[in-house]
This record gives sequence, C-alpha cells and structure tokens, in this order.
Amino acid sequence: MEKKPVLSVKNLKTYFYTEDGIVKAVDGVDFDVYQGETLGIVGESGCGKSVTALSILRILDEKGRIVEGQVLLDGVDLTKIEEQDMRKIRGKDIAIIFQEPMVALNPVFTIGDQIMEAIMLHQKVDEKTARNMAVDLLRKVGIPEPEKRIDQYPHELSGGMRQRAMIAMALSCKPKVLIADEPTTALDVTIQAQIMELMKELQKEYGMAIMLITHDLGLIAENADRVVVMYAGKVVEYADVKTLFNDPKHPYTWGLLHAIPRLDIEQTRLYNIPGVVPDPLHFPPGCKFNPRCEFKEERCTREEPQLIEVGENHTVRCFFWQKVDEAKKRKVGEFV
Amino acid sequence: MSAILKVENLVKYFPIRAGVFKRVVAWIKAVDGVSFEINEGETVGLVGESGCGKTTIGMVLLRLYEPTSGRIIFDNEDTTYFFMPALRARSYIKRTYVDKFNALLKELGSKDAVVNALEGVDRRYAEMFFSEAKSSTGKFCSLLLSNMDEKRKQFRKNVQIVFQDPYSSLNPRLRIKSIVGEGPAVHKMVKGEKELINKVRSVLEDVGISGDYMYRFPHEFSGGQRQRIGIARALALSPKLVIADEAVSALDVSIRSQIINLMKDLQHEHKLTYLFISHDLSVIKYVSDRIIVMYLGKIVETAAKKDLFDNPSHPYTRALMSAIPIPNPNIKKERIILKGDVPSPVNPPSGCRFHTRCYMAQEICSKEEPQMREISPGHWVACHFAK
Amino acid sequence: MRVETRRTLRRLLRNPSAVLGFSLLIFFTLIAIFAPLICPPQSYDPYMIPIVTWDKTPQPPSEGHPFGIIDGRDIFYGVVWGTRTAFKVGLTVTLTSTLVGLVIGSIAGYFGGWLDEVLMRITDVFLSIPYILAAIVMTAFLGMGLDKVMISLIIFGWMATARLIRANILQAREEQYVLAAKALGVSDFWVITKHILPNTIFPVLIQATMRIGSLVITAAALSFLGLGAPVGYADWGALLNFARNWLLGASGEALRYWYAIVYPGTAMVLFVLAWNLVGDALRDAFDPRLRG
Amino acid sequence: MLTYIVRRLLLLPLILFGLSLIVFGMIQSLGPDRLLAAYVNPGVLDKLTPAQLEKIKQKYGLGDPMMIRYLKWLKNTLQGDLGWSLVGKQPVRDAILSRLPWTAELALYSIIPVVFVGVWLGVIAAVNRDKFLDHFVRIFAVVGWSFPDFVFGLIVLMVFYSILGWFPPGNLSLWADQVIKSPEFRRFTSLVTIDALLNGRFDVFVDALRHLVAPILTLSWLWWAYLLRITRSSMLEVLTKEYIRTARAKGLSERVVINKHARRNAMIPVVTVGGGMVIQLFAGTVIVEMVFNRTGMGSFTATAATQLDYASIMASTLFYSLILVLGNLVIDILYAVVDPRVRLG
Repeated sequence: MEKKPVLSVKNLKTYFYTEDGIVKAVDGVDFDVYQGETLGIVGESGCGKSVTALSILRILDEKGRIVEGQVLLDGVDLTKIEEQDMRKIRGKDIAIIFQEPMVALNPVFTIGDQIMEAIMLHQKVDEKTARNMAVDLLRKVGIPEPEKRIDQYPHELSGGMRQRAMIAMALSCKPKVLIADEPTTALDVTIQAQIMELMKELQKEYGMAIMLITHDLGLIAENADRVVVMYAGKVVEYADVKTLFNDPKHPYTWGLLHAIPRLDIEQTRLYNIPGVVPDPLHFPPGCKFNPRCEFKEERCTREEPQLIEVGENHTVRCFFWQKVDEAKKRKVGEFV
Repeated sequence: MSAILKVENLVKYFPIRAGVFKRVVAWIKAVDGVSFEINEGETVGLVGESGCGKTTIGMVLLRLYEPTSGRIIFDNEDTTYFFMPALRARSYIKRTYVDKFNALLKELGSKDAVVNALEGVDRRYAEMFFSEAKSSTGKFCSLLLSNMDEKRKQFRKNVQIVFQDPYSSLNPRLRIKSIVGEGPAVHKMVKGEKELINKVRSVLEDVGISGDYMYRFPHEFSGGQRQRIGIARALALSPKLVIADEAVSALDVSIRSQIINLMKDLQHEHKLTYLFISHDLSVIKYVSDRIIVMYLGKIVETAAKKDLFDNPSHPYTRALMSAIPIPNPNIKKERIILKGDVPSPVNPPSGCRFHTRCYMAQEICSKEEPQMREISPGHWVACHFAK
Repeated sequence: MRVETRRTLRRLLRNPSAVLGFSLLIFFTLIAIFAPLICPPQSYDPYMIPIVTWDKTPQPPSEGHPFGIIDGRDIFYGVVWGTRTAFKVGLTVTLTSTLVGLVIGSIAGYFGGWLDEVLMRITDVFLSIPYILAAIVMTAFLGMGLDKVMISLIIFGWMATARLIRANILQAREEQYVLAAKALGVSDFWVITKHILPNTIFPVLIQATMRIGSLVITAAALSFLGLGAPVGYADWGALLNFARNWLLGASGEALRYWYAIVYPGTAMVLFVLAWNLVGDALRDAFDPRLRG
Repeated sequence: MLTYIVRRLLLLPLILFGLSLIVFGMIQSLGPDRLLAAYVNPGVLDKLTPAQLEKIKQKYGLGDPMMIRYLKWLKNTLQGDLGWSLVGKQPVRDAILSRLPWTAELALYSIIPVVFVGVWLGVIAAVNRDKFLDHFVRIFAVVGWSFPDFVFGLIVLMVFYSILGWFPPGNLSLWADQVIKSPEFRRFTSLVTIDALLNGRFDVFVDALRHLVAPILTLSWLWWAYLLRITRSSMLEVLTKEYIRTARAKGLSERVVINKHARRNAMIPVVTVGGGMVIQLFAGTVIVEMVFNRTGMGSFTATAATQLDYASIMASTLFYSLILVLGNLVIDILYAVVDPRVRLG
C-alpha cells in the first residue's frame, strides 16, 4: 500500500555563512514522515540533524539560509511560502520541543502564559477558554495539580515537569508533525522513560507524526519506525528500524552499532571508529566518511557517492556497501 | 586481592543558606552514610541519576570537598584528616582512635587484647598508640600528623581524576605541555626541562596523542582528543586510583568507544584501579568489574557485575535497567516506569528513600530504613524485600 | 601565528570603528611624544602654557597662534601639551586603581568567607558616593592640583575592578581545570596566579581600557570646575573653564569665542572616543559573547 | 522577595555607617581651627567670649576623644545641624533646602527622556542589527558617550543661547524670579514648573521650561548613549536564547517575539546596570548646573569645593550618597519585580 507522507523533505540544503567560511550544515537531505509514525534521525553532534529541524520550521538564525530543496507539508512547499503564512504553520501544523526545557521556556513568564499564548494565537479563543484548555493539556501530560502549576514559572518546576510543559505547549494545537529534538538528553533515564512513554501515548491519541532527533541509538530502536542516519550534513542510510539495526549497510551505521556499550549482550571489546567527527568547515573531499572508514578505496576520496537503493525502502550512500556484509561475517563483537 | 580504598560511613552535607542573615536553614544530604571498598586493579562502577551523590563522592574522595563525617582509608592509611586544619585533625584522631582504644582497653583489660581484637589500619594504629606513643594522646596525634606535607603530596599523587567536560577541564590559556607536565613538576618527579618534555611526550603517546602536539593549546583539539589529554594529565603522576567522573558522558558515540577502549588498555598497562562514575548503566556495565548503585545519597545495591545483571534485586536497580533503551528493535522488553521525580536530597523521604517511587513499596518501607544485607556472597542490597 | 590570534586580529582590522580608534590613539600618542618639537617649551615647566599677551580677552586664531588665544595664553600650546596631561592622568589612574582593585578582588574572591564579606561591604561604602562627587570632595580636602585629582580618582576608582575580578574568580573557582589543578596538588598561590588570574584578566583589561575615557572626562571636569590643574596648566578641562566664563556673558554675540571651545573640546572628545572605540573593539574581539 | 528586600534594607545602615565614617574622617583631617570654622559662622567667631567658645567646643566635642566626637557629630547631623555654610552664608541645612528643588526638578525631568529614548533606541538598534539604522544609532551612542558633559553643555550653550538665543542660562528670568518670590505666588511643591501651573502663571511655567531645556538635553544626552548601549547588547544576547526560538516556533509574529518575549528579559540587566547609571545622573547635575549657571545642589557643591567650604561639602556628599543608596534600593526592588527568579527564589 502506498501511503502519502505528511511531511517530505527533498534535497534540503542549509548553509551557514560565517566569518570563517560557509558551513554546509545540511547538504542534501531527503526523507518522508508519515502520519502516526515516528521517523528517527540519528547522528553525532554537528551532523546537521538539529539544523534540519530548524530548517523545516524556518527558524534558523540570521547566518543560516536554506539554499536548495523542498519541504513539503501536504504538498505545499514550506520553503517557498511567505513568512506570514509560515507563521500560521509553526506551532499549529508543525510543533517542536527542544533538548533543554530550562532554556527553551521563557523564564519571566508562567507556564500557563506560554501555553495559552500558543492556543490563543492559532485557535482564536478567549483567555478563559484558553486557560481551561491549558489546564487540560497539563493534566494530560501528567503534571500533578495543573490548576496550581499553570501559574508557576519554569524555574519552579523540575526538569521532567518542564519537559512535560514543553510537550503540552507543542501539542496545544494538535500538530500534524511533532519534531522532538533530543527531547530527553538533558533528563535522567527514569524520567526519560516517562517522557518517551508519554510521547508514545500522545502519538496514539493524536495520530500525529513524530520526528525524533537523537544521538541515542537505543531511543531510536525503541521508538522509531523508520530511521535516517546522518553524517556530516548528509543522509548516509535510510531504512525502516528493523532493517537498519539488523542489516546495516553503511560502514558508519555498522560502526556506530558496534561502538556503543550495550545492556542486552556481552561485549568483549567495543568497535573503534577511528578519527574524529569532521569539522564542518573542512569536510574531506569525496565521501565525507572516507577518512574514518575501514572499507575505503581510492574512489571514495575522489568521488562522492549517491544514495543507492539496496533493498525495499532502504537506501545507502556508499559505493562499497556489500563490504559491510563481509564484515558481519567476521563477527566484530556479538551482534543479534 | 586487597582493598586499596576503603570508605566507611561517608557523609557529606552541604548547607543551604537563606534568609536575612544567610543562616543555614537546611542541609543538602548529598551523601548520607556510604560504605564501600575498591580492590587493587579492579574497576568499580558507581551509577545513579543526577542528585544521587555520585559526583560528590568523587569530590570527597579527592578531598576537593571535606567530608562531613566518615572515614576514608587509602593504601592502608587513614587519609580522612589529611586536609583538615590541625585542630580539627586532632579532634578527629582523638575521637576516632584514642577514645576507641581507651574504651576497648577498659573492656578487654590488656593492651595486647585490644590490638588483637582489631584488624587492618585500626590494629596498626593501636600498636602505634600503645607502644610508640605510650598511650599519650598528644604524642599519638603528633605521630599521625608528622610529615603532613609529604603525606598530602603522596595522596595527591596517588589519587587522580578525569573530569566529564572536555572543554572546561583544560585550562584554555595553558599549552598541553604545561597542563600535562604540571603534575610531574609539582611532585618533582622530573629534573629539568628536558626530562619534563620526555615525560610529557611519553604520557601523551600513551593516550594516543602525538608528542609533537605538546606546544598546542586545548582549543586546537577536538572533544575526544581533549579527553585524552585530561587522561594524560591524570596518568602523568602514575596514580594508583583514578576517579573517572562521567568521563565519557559528554562525548559523541563514536568517540566514546575510543576513550572507553583507551581507558581499558591503560588500566592493563599501568595496573590502574578505577572508580568509574556515570549515569549511564550501559557504559558502567561494559567497563566495571563491580557495580554500586546509588539513590539519593545512599547505596541501594552493590554486587559483582554478573550478579547484578543476572539478579538485580533492588527495585530501583531493576527500574534503572528497564529504563535504558536497548538498541535492538527485535527485543520488546517489559518496562518499569517509575512514578514522579527524584525527591529533593534536602528532605529525603523517611524510611527507605526510594519508597515514594517504588512499585513494590509497602507500609514498612516508609517507616523503617532497610539495612544493607548480603543476599549472596558479595551481593548487597538495601531493600526489605530482596531475596 | 595561532589561529585564534589571527582571527582576533582579522576581526579587529575589519571593524572600521576599531581601525578609527587605533588610528586616533596612535595620532594622540605621536602628539604626546613629539610635543616638545611641535611646541617648544618656553619656561622651566613645559606644562605651563606660556603667556603671550597680558590682554585677557580671547583672540581668534591668527598666524603664530593657530587655535587663538584665551586668557592671554596660546590655545594651540595648551591643546598639544594637554595631550600629555590626558595620557598621564588616564594611564596612571587606570593602572593604579586597576591594580588596587585586582588585589582586593582577588583576595575577596579566592578566600571568601568573612574576609570577602568585609571587603565587599567596604566596596559598597565606597560605591555609595557618586564618583564625580567623591573626586570633588577628596580634591577639596587634599588641596588642588593635578596630582591630588589623580589620588582622589584612584581612591574612589578601584571598586568596579574589584567586583569584576571577584565575580570572575568565584566563577573560575568552580571550573574543572581549577579543581584538576588542586587535585594535582598545586598550591593555592599557584592556582590563583597560574590558573585563575590569566583567565580573568582579559575582562579586567577591557574594562580598564573602557574606563580611561571616562576617567579623563572626570579629571577634566574637575579642572573645569577649577579644582584640578592650576591656572595656566596645559589641560583641556582648564582651557574649557576659561571659555565658559566668556561664553556666559556673550548672549547674542554668536560664535564669537567658538575657537575657545572647539579646539580643546574636539581634542578631548576625540581622545575619549579613541579609547572608547578601542575598548569596544577589544571587547568584541576577545569576548564575542559580549559583542554589542 | 521579602527576605531579599529585608536583607537589602539591613545592609543600608551598614553602608550609611561606613559612609558616615568616611565623611567624619575627612572632616577630622582638617585640624581644630578650620574645624571650628566649619561649624560656626566665621563672622561671629571673633566676637565670641571664651565661655561661649567653650560651649561650642563642648557641643561639637572638639576637645573630646574621637569616639565621643564622632557620636556628637552623628547626633548633630541626624538632628539636621550640618554646620555653617560659607558659600550660602547661612546654616548648611537652609542652604540645601533652598537649592534642592531646582536640582530635583532638573534631575527628575531628565530621567524620563533618558529612560524612554535610551531603551527605545537600544531595542531598535538590536532588532535591526548590522543594518543602517543600527550603525547610525551605534555611532550616535559611541560619540555621545565620548562627549564630556561640560563640553556638550558648552556647545549647547553656544548654539541655543549665543547663536539662537532660545534657551538662556540660569534658573529663571529676572522677572519670573520676582514673581515666584512675591507673596501671592503660593509654593505647593517647591518645584517651579508645577507651582507655576498651580498658580495659573503660565508665563512663569514657560520661562522655567525655557531655562530647563538646555540642561536637560545635556544631562540626558550622555545617559541616552549609555542606556542605549546596554539595552542593545542585552537585547542582542536575549535574541540568541533558545526561548526566543521556542516563541518563534509557536508561530508568534516577530513583533510579539521582540516586544513580549525578548524585551522583558532584556530589561533585567538594563534595570540593574542602567538603573545604577540613571542615579548617577543626579551627580551629573554638579557639572551641568555649573555650565548653565543654575543655582542648585550641584553648583552649590562645586562652589563649596572651590571655596573650601567644608561643612557644605560634607553635607552635599551625604545628600548625594543618600540619593544613590536609596536609588539602588529602588533598583533592587525593581529587579526583583522584573525577574521572577529573584522574586520567588
């Protein structure tokens, strides 16, 4: 069955024009997000995953610019519409939650103020209705005593509660797409489990699509339906979650999966991806991963690979993806 | 195997000052009666969520914070009083040793009986007290307090730390050579500039950084490389115990495995003992031989790695394990979702500190504090219901 | 050259106001150095403006007296030698008071406790007298003269530095590299001098640069009030004091005495501007966080 | 919030105590002869009998140990006996009371344009960062900040008085001065502008205003520049904060983001740093009143300093310091009002 994506990103390129040069933070990213599904975007710091999110909403800082590509929401290209029309989409059709709720919430306004603001802006209701709606939302995201909490300032809440308030704010207009940018990174694991559970429940209830941006492969495995792996501003692998974890084809994905310490299996030694995450100002020529790749050949340093279809809904940006299969046979570490 | 570090009943409270006169209105009970041992050559993992006191333990062990009470024995020597002002040190020695020895003497009758009744450090100090110091408190104190500077230096040399943040842990205005060479220079381990350079070069190469980089500044390195430099700084003193406080938490996934592997290799080469502090149970599992789980200033469970993972016995340990996402979509595990937030360490819950969030709490839990019990050899749990 | 240094330098050179600031500063420095060549001194004290005529009424610029004459004295001479006065006052007061603030702030910040409390309350007391007023009062008590003005400005000029350095030290004390140094067994003294001060000194230097301008203004204001430099001393403020008296009595006689204000006034504004621009530029270059 | 204010209030006497020590110390440094002149009208000093002289010495504790002398001085000061003013040729207290309204009027009227224009320009500059307007405003600010108040004042005087003849120096024109001194003119507030309106003397009001414009312009110019700079950099910093991004992500218009979310936060440092500076504006009257030949606290202080009228100098110091300390208290409270983290923390 061919489903139609709610949001699809096509060949998105976002560059930052800094005084040191052009930073190609996002350099050709494609993916689709489907209703009721979770798309995981995973990568290390500086790979462009957060910039992708900000580009979709067009809230980049002044140095950043979308130079190419399309962001289609129900067929409308968001990169082309007027700023004032875009404003009607932000917070209403696409909402976002950030990593650090402490800094993402305005310290001088109460939680209630900040939630009601979004409600009143997009739903044209009076203050009293908005307040009632905000209380309901807070209750829904599991904040105890919402009538009291609504008049509190962010610094009076714990980290977990703040993130719940952030979620309440993001959900206030029942968005079609919720972008969660490292939503639990700043939280403790037991709180992280609560928040992820909450997001799953709310996704079921609202039927929205979630874009889960994280560096944590565990979160991806447990929550995502499809996964985009990013490296140095590009998508290097795109597949559904089981395929990706069971049968990774890109050397980077494969390396990452072997580099993380895991609870579910015994590991004798972690795989080393050598070298460092490249500096976005000085990306290597050819395949961006080539200096760290153990399968690289001469071609990789010259030519940039394109995304290749290697299976059903499974694309990889690598010339020599078959080599990874050989490596799997070598059994570096145990792998289920 | 012998214990290189023995911590007994360690307590660290921080005052909260408030009000008009900034009086102490409450105490943050960051660490509240913690005892454990670390054996030579092993890696002990200390795991817990933010606010459980794990970082405080590290800082207290290093004596960057003075302990509120408790005893820290390192390398068969009581080091608790090493960094106290003289008067406090004296009162500590009198309280901890002299009073105890005298009381025992009264009870047992003879000095030999007292000595024989004790073991370890206590026994050595008792012998010293009765023979060398001739039962005089003043003399005993002077004995223990002699050569204090030397002892402090020795302690500093033997216990080192690797910090979490690869950015703020290196002084941005110093070259790598000064950062790594500062320790050996302070401890006069090297003579002259040439030896120092050789030392720095060899330590840097140990951690996988070319010695040619020693004249660079920290900002010229990436996060992972900085962390290597931080490790080199600690290693340069050839310490016996290295405390790694969230040493890999701030690093990217691919860099993290490099550093973990490096630390394991270094442990082999240099016969190091690690106290590995982290909030990440998967990292702890990978690196540790023995694991201590903390919750709100207390140890709730401690066991050898295999025992802990085969048979997690404290409900908190189980919840923690189930909360960690597994990077394997084929496994659908039962998840324990804990209620609410971690309570404040200022007013920890009565009885068992975990009872407010525990899924198996009963009446007794809020009334009575569970004591550590050994449920199988080396596996200790502080829960009323652990079997 | 280090990447960072190069980037900083580039940032400085690309900023037109920084270039203007530095050029002005160089210009004034040259004038100060070559003052004896530009205007050869005619009495034993080169800082006293020679009296060229006994006629007190101001005279407009003429050959030999390009900036005119006021109170019988050559304005050009006063402006040129006044540059030296401005440098002397600005640099001496800034350096000394910064040093005082540095010591007091370091002690308060590093040792903390009651010492900190006492020092900070003393700072509060000194801050409770408005700066210009404190300078006026102190000078009145010490007696007039430029040296007395400088002493007053130093006595009431160290507090900002002390507070800044204290705040920075409190912050730096918790930095991991400071803790690491302590764990290595480095002594307190070395922790302060090697690890803490070098990391807090830049904001202090920038603050000091930015203060020079307002210090020169304050000193000149005292001279303007007749409390600073003695009559006839080569000081911009004192020159402007002459001008004020003539201006107040000159309603309707537009622009008659303009030269008495414009030349010393311009010198002063440009001098202060130079320091302010340089201070801004340094702040922008070294502390991008504060860029404004 | 309450403890915060109480703590501030409790520090107040401490600071005032320290201040009184400094002031007392300065007076004592004068030596007995000049000291006596600071207390008593020198004109009558010669005519006093030894017994009367002794009584005065007794009152001011001139022969007593330091401690007692300090206490006596403190007692006299608190009772309003501030000594004899040479400049005013009257007791210092009367001299100050008669001059205070003029200065108060000047300072109060100056604060309004400073705050509104300064903050407004700062926000505009920040929002239009690196555009023409921003550059223009910044140049204005840095040049303004480099202008010594007396130089600027002299230029204002030259342009608006010497050339245009609009705004004369002084407090009032001669005729207006006579009007307000006449018995029919009732003093309600001692502020001339307000009193003139209340008395229905619009001509006097206009005259007073004419004399106020130039000094107000001079006083505000400098602080505009300063407040503008603080507001701009504070605003720029706030605009990089993540909650601004959140606000934009909600779909709020740029106007709401700036005026609601950014400005409120940007005001926090402006209140503390900028507020402190606005109080210094009071001290700025010393120069400005001298430039424009106005009678008031400022010119009183400056004249006292040049004529070595110590009693008046000390009293003025106390007066200005009191303003500064109380003003800072107000700012602390304002700060708590703006920032809920302080208010509730």
